[in-house]
Amino acid sequence: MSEKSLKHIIEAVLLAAGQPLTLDKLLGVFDEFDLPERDAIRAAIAELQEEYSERGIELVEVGSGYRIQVRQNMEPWVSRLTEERPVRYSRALLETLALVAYRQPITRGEIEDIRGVSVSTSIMKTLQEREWVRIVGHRDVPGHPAIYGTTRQFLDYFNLQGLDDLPTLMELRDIDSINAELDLGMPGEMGKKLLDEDASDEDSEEDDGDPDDSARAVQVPVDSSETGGILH
Amino acid sequence: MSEKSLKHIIEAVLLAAGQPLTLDKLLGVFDEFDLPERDAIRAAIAELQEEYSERGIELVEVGSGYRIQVRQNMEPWVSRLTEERPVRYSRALLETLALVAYRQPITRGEIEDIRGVSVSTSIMKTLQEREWVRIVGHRDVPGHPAIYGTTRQFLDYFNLQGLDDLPTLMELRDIDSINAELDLGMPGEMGKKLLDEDASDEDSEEDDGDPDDSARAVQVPVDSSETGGILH
Amino acid sequence: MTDTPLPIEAEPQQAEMPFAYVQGEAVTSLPKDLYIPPDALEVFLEAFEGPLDLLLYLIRRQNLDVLDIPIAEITRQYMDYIGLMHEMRLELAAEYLVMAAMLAEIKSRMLLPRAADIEEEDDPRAELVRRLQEYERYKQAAEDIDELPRVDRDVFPVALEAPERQVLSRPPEISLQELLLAAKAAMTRAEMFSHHHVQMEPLSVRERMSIVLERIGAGDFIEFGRLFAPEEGRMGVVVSLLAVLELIKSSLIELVQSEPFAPIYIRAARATVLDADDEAPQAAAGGEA
Repeated sequence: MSEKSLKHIIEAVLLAAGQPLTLDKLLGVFDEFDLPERDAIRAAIAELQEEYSERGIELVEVGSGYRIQVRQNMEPWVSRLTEERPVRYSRALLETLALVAYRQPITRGEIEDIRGVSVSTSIMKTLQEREWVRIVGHRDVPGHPAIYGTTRQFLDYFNLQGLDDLPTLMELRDIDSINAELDLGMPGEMGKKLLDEDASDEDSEEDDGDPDDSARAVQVPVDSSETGGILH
Repeated sequence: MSEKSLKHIIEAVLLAAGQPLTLDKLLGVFDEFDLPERDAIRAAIAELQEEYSERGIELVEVGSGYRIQVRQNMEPWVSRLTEERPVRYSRALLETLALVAYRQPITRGEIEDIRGVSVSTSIMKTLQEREWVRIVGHRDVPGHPAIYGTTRQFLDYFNLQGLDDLPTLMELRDIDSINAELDLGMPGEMGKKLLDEDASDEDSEEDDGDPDDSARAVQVPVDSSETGGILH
Repeated sequence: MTDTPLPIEAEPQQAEMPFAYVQGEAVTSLPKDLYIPPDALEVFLEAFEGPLDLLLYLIRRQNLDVLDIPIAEITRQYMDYIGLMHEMRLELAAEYLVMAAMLAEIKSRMLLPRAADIEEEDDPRAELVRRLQEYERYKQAAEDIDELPRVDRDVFPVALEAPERQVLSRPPEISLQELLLAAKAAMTRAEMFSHHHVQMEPLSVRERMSIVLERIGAGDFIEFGRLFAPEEGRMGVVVSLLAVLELIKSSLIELVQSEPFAPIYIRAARATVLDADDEAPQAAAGGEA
C-alpha cells in the first residue's frame, strides 16, 4: 500500500466514522493481509495534521481516539448554519462536573461538602444522561453511596485527551502564611498588591504548570515559602 | 476576505453541516458586511473539487446542494469500520454442537431425545454453514433422517488433533468447572487438571496470553479503561 | 475596615453578578434602609450557589484576601443578607443558616483574649478559610471547564456520507470451554431421562464412524481393508474396526462378501444412498416435537 493512499484511507475513515477512532480501530479497517505498521499510521496522522494546519479543520486526539473536527476559529461561520444556540450549562452543573473531574472518584456527599450546598438529583441525572459522568462504584459505608467518575465521552466533549489536560487548579494557601507575612511588616504592600491584582482579574491564573497538582489532594497545604510567589 | 480563507471556510462549513448545502445556504454563513460573490464561492468549490481529486473524499453536487462525501472506492475500509460485533451463539446451538461432537454420527432426532427439546432447523443450518458439522449419511429408517458428524474445520477451530483430545464423557461429568486453558493433547492429565481447578478460580487464568485463545473467546473483554482515566 | 463596598466596576470579576436589576438599574449593593422588591432579592439570591459563594462574593467585593478575612465585618454583612432574606420571607436554604452559626462562632472565638504563650493555637478562621479556598478553586475550575473548546459550540466533529456500507458480520466465536460446559449440561440433563443409555465409547470410535460413513457416502462399495491405515498402528486399526462394528449395529452400513474369503466390501445402508443429497424429507421428519 502506498503511503499516499494510507494517508487518504485514514482521512476518509476518520471523516466517515462520526466518532473518535483509536489506533487499534484504525488498524482494524485494513485487510488483515495488508496491515500497515502502527508507526505508519501514526506517521500518516502526523502528515494529515501538518496538512490541516493551514486549514479550517484539524485532526486531534481526544479521550477515545483520533478525530477530525472543524476548528474553533471557524465557529462564526459554522454557527450561522443553524439557528440553535449551543446549550449553556448552569454554574451548579459545571461546579459539580468540575468536582467529579478533579476529585474523582467522589460521592455526592463529598461534592456537597465542598460546594456547601446540596446537589440536586436532576444535576446528577443530567450529567449521567450526557454520559459525562458515571457511577464507578459504591463506597463501603452505610448507605453505600454511589461513587462518580468522568467518562471518555466527557474528555471527547471537552476536547481533552486525558484528565491531565484539564486546566490547572488554583493553589491553596495556608492561613499561617499570611500571618507570617504580617509579622514581617509587609501587610501594606501586600494589600496594595492584592488590590492591583484583583483589578486586573488575574487571581485565577495560578498556572504553575505542576501537573501533579490536580492529582494532589486539595487538603495538602501549600508550603508557605511558595505563597509569596503566588502573590506575585 | 482572502480567497484562501474563503475556500477553507466553505470546506469547514460543508464538513460541519452534515447535510448538503445550496449556494444560498453557503452564502448565508457569511457576515452580511463581508459577503462573497456567488462566483467566488463557485470558484472555491471548484478548487476544493480539484484538491480532493486525488483523495478519498469528494465534493459533489447532489439534489439538495453541495456535499463532501467519502468516495465509493473507500468502501472496503469504511465497511470494515462498521463490522458488527459478533453476537453469541445460543445455548441450544452449543449443546447441539457438543452432542454432535460427542455422539456422532447422530441424527437430529437423537439430539432432540438427549436434549429433551426440539432442535431448530436453523441451528443445524448454522452449524453446517460454519462448516463445523456436516451430513455424513442418512439413517435407513422411515424418513431417512440425516446423520451428522463434525468436520476437520471443527477440530482446527478448537485446535484439536482429534476428538480424543476432548475430555471423555466420564471426565466431563465429574468436573465442576472446565478451565479455558485446557492442556490439549493430553487428555489424561487434562482431566486431572480440570478436576483440580475449582469453579471459583475459573476466571483467574483467562487472560494469560495465549493469543489464539483470547481471539477465540466469546466474551469480548470489556474495555476496563473506559473510565476515561481516573486521576492517578 | 471600610464599610463602603468598592464600586463594582473596579472588579471585573464580579461585574457579571450584580445583585439584581431594579427598573433597569443594576443593584450592586444592598441599600440598608431601602425597600427592595422581593423578586429582585430572589434574583440576587439565585445568583449564588450557596453560602460559600455568597461569602466569597462579600470578600471579593471588598478586595479582601481570603486568608485574612475581617470576620466581624464579614459576619455582619452576611447577617444582613440573611436578615433580609428572612424579612422577605424567602425560603432560606438551611445551609445559609448553618454558615451564619459558624461565622458567629468564629467571631466569638476571635474575641476571646489569646495568651501570648499559646500562639500556636489555630486561627479560628482556618477551617472557614480552607473551605472558602477549596470551594473557590472548583468554582474557578468550573469556569475554566466552561471555557474549554466544546463540541458543537466551538469545535465540530465531522461525519461524512460514506459509500453504502456492506454490513459485514463476523460469526460468533466459541471457546472450547464453552463447548465442554454445553456438553456437560446436555449430558447431565440427558441422565435425568432414565431410558437413555448414554454410552461411553472412546470418542475416537465415534469420530471414525463419521469418517467411515463419509467415505462411503457416495454409495460406492469400499473394500473393507482400505478403511484401515497401517500407519495408524494397532490402536488405529482397532478404532476402525470398532467403528465399523458400531456402524453395522446401527444399520448404517452393510457388509457385502460375494463368496467366502473374497474381499469384504462395505457400503452405506440402502436408504443412505437414496437420500444422499436430499434434505427435504428429514426436515419434515425431523420431529419438531
